[in-house]
Amino acid sequence: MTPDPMLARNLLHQMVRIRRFEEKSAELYSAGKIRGFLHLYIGEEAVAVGVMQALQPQDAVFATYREHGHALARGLSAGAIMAEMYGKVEGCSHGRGGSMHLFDAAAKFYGGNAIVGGGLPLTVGYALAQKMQQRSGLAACFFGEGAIAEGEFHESMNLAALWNVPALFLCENNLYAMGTALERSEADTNLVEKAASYRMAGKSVDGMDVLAVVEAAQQAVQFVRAGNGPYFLEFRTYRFRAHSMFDPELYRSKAEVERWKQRCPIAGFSARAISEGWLTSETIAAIETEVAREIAQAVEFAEAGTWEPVETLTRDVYTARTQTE
Amino acid sequence: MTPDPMLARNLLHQMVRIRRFEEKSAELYSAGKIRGFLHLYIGEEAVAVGVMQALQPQDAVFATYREHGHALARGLSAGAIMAEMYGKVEGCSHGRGGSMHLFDAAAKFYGGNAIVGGGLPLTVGYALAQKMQQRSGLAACFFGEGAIAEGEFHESMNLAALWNVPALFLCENNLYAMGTALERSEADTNLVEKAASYRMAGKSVDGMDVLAVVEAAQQAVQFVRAGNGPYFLEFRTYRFRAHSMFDPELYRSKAEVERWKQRCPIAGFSARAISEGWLTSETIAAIETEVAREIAQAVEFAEAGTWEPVETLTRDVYTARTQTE
Amino acid sequence: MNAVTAPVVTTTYREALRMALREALQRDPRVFLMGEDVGRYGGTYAVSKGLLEEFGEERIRDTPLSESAFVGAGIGAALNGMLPVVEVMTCNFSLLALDQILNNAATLRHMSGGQFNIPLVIRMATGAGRQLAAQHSHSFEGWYAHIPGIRVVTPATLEDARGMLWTALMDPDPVIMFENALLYNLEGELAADAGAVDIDRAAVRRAGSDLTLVTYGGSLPKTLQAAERLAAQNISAEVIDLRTLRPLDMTTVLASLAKTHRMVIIDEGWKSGSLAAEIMARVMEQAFYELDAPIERVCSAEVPIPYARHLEQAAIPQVETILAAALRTVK
Amino acid sequence: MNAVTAPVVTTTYREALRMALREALQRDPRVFLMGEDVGRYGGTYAVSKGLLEEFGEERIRDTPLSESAFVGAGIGAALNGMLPVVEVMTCNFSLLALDQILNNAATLRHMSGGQFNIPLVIRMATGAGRQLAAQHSHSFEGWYAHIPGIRVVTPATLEDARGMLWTALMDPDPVIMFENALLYNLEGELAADAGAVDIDRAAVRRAGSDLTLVTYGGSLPKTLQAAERLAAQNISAEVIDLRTLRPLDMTTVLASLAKTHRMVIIDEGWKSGSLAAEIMARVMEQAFYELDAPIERVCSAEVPIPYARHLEQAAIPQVETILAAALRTVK
Ligand SMILES: Cc1ncc(C[n+]2csc(CCOP(=O)(O)OP(=O)(O)O)c2C)c(N)n1
Ligand SMILES: Cc1ncc(C[n+]2csc(CCOP(=O)(O)OP(=O)(O)O)c2C)c(N)n1
Ligand SMILES: [Mg+2]
Ligand SMILES: [Mg+2]
Repeated sequence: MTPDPMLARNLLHQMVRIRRFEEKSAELYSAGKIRGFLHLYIGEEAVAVGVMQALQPQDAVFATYREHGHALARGLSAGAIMAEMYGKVEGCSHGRGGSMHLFDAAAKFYGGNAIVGGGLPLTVGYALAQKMQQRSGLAACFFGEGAIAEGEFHESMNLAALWNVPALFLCENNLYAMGTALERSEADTNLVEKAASYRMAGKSVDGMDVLAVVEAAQQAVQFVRAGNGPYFLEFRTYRFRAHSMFDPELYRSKAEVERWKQRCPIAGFSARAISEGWLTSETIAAIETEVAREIAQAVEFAEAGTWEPVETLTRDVYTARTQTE
Repeated sequence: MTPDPMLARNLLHQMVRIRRFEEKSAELYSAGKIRGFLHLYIGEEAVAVGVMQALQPQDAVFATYREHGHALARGLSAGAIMAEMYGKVEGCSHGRGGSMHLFDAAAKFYGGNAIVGGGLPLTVGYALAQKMQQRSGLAACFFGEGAIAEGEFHESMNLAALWNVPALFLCENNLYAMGTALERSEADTNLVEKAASYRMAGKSVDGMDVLAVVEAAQQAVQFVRAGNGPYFLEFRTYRFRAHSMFDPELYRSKAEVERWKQRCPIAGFSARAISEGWLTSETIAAIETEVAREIAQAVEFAEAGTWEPVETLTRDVYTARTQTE
Repeated sequence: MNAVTAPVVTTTYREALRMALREALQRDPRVFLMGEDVGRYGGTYAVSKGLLEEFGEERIRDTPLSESAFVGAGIGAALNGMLPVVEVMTCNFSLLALDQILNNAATLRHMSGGQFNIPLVIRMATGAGRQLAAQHSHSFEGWYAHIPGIRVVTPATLEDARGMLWTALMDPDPVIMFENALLYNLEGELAADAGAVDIDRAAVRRAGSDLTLVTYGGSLPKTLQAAERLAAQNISAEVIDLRTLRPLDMTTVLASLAKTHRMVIIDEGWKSGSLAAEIMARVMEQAFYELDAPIERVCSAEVPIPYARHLEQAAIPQVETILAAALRTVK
Repeated sequence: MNAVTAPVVTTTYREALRMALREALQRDPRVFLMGEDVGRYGGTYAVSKGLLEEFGEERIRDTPLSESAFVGAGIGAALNGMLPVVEVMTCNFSLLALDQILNNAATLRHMSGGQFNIPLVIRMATGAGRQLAAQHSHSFEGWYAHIPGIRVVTPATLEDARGMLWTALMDPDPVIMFENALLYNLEGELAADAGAVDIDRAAVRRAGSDLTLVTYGGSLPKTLQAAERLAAQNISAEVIDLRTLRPLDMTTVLASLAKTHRMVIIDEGWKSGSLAAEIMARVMEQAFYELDAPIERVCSAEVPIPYARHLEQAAIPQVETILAAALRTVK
């Protein structure tokens, strides 16, 4: 596909936003401002950005613990996400969730699930409810290729296909689940075939090419919106960083990482955008400036945020009426 | 295949043994001698009998709650099974298990699992241990088609294929899981395809034809023994009776049941054996007499059995040394 | 007496549950029932028999055998405006869905900083007594009561079988309803106009002054029988039906203890780590000096439930064992 | 003193666990380790780092993400002559395997009338304190201790990290070992010849006479600190490390209580239905008249663990809260 300049700018902007936000997060993690587990999405930006491009506000999004990119691309403010990772009340989960549990009801962003595969059944049920209520939005669920070995993946695929619900299954195949390579975890590494074994339509896409992602996502969304049932997309991608901040990366070679870095979705798209005349290098520089400002503001916002008083510790376990215990 | 008279006699004998044993069990259930859940295998006898024909003593067998047929065909004594269903100490599980939990260490009969799908991971682990210890036997697991929707089925298939363990997956597709028809529970009802999605070899077999079962099972066993990894067999079969003794059978028509009864594996094989000259009607009558005697003795054995004293209630929760709590 | 007596109907616990389901389905289009064999089969315990014909297969939804996914789907549907009633055939199979229940249903509200509600009801059968052996006889209601973020209710009477479901559905948070399978055939009278009941308070099912018997669910009938036998010995036992195991209504329990100063707790869970232990702990914390004798508990033996009838019966609370504990307590 | 001191090495809890694994693997060819990322990745908590290189991928077996199947496979392998050590990364994910653990590992022996043993060890990390939030911070060891048919152990010291594994492997029944993740970096000295330890008895980690502090696992260091602070106030606290949560060694607990007559229990599980409640119940049953004051418990608040550090810390036992409870008890 050929993007118009506006789209091209937007796609690059979102990808850069994610990249810089995460680079900053890594820095703040080292500085001890962010704690817990931090899973970076660097290298995979094209997937979240391309898919979100195809989604509408009435759609719902379910994601994993590696979800900064999805949250940002979905439109959550960088400040609310950063404040969340600081553990501040102003965070998008009020400081209760942290990096792995970003939520935003207004954006229909349903987390932030740190149990591998755990968001899949939720997605099926959400989509079922859409269908039962004859609403038009679909439910989109991101998950890693590691989730495919989990029984829950299969149960969910079957239910979704059997009930023909408006769900979009978005598998981010970055080749590794922590240190376990796909071919060491799946007897058959053809993931679209798995979907096919539930008679679910599906496609494998180059996840390093944001335009390919947009195109595939738009087709899939159209398919689902037309009432044809769920759709499965595999995105072939790669994480450039460690699994989390604790990972010594014993399981893959530096050479492999370098090879994939050559396919950086941001560098690649920037170069192409310039050579095709979609964007100028001035525009790209402007994006960087804009993003730098946004992220600086996000950090400021998080720094200025407040701590919840310890007295409300057991808040939001139950809704107010049953808060009595 | 053409069976020699000995084999023909043996196959028929085993099938009749199961049929009569279960008819008697149903009677004893109504009389209140047997309690709990009782799941009859009537109509499906060809599967257990045909498969057991292909197995050897060094192989292990895992089964479900519908396992009288498997236990009998594997060589457990009718008396020990009947006594188990009476709840007597002389039962094959010492009265602790009942109909759904028949076990026999000597016969390598590992139950008797009443959690749908629950025996599948055990089978994979057992087979893995065979491989690691370089032993020749395989692990065979019977389960219903209902188990295929469970995540555990998929996790187990993947592990078995990935690790290339000597396991035989024996799916008894009797079209219903309680009242749920296969096409109402699987988005894709082609079960061999499921195995294929793990690159596991598989085949679908007429489970009402004991010779077809023997043949397919022998080929599958040979395949596994040769170190080619696991094998999946689907047996198309039907239960003539209700799911359990409580089932009003609202979900299927009498006509459908009648159609399948026309394909009764015992009547069918008997007729063919006579017409092909493998067996005479005298032999068949002799089998019935023999079986009637065995079952009468089994009931006598169960009736004469003893009750475990209540004092040993907490026995066998832990092995003796930790029995202290 | 002169009071106008409301008309009553003779019914069963099973039918009372079905009435509650039917009413909820009629009353609110957001309600739907989903689970294994709730439709065509008519429900394993025939609770939902006839509902498929009345409400259709969208709302009486048979599921494949996939506990984790359909419970999770219930959570997802509850997140999205529906009021699902998910039936897990028996609590024994609910372990397959426990990740969804604990890590999602019970935590999503909290993890999101209170942004989401999950008005989900999960129904499951529980309990031993029908010779179904080790994998079909667990009593997990007390164990589930350990989990913050969910409510656990245990209807033990026709009124509660009839009335708890609607209240549970109106609860903005997930509620797990444990139905002791031995109660399904319980027969009795129920007001023709019986409806929703509160689920916040325990109930005094029998007033008494010498000791307090605390129980819930399937053990209530046995406990009431034991109280009857104690009365014959001139011992007046108060019987409390907890009704809700989480949160516990300690106010009612302690009010009774303040009268009787002696207590026996009857609970079908395994003894170690039982709900009974929790009540003992709370009494120790909140009313230690009220106790004239140590509290006794009658629980299940530390054994997977055996098949043989005499062993099964010996493994779970019985009128005789309740009686014996009560007598030790008042001695 | 004149006794010959055995040579000691400085090591960590993590290394002690690794030594134990290595020794078991060397000692018995039936032993193998299996779980997510135990091999190439080196173990999530680096416990098994280097073992793949030493023992090969047959015996240090990376598994796909499929908790139910690989735990179940461990049970099957244990049924068939092996001595598997299955690592479930953290107890939070073990819910996905709970059906296998409870309905198979804990019951097969009983259901079969004692025909089978399952000499399986399942290791899992447990506990909060690292800001991992609600789905990664559960403490389920006390909850698991409810299940008959399994043994639950909680090494809290270098000796136990080094010594419990072999004993657990020699146990003919399934043993679940909970390793509090905060302990992995614990440093200290360990006898160079340290080896297997018994797992039947609780240990008195500090002798005292005024009150008894009962704890286990990750709360032991905090409890010892609290005891130290109490000593500064001339209050002599005895500290008991339960070590095994099922079966409970009540003998050691009650012997201490007979001296002190006062007790505080520190347990990182959620308070309602906690292991602490069980101990309180047993004391009430077995030694009620020994108590000079009600037992106090310091547990986790009834909340999925929050991410923010100050809230997380407020949710779990702390030296200060232990101290306060102890002071209330001796007052
Ligand atoms: C049920 C469960 N098991 C294990 C883990 C630990 N864990 C966290 S992320 C991860 C790898 C997941 O890989 P993948 O699904 O490919 O996603 P990626 O991290 O590559 O984006 C594992 C094993 C978990 N969070 N949940
Ligand atoms: C995990 C689990 N869920 C539900 C049940 C209840 N149940 C027992 S048998 C059965 C149907 C199983 O059907 P299938 O696997 O086809 O075996 P069949 O009974 O037809 O032989 C169900 C739902 C169970 N035992 N275990
Ligand atoms: Mg991955
Ligand atoms: Mg079936």
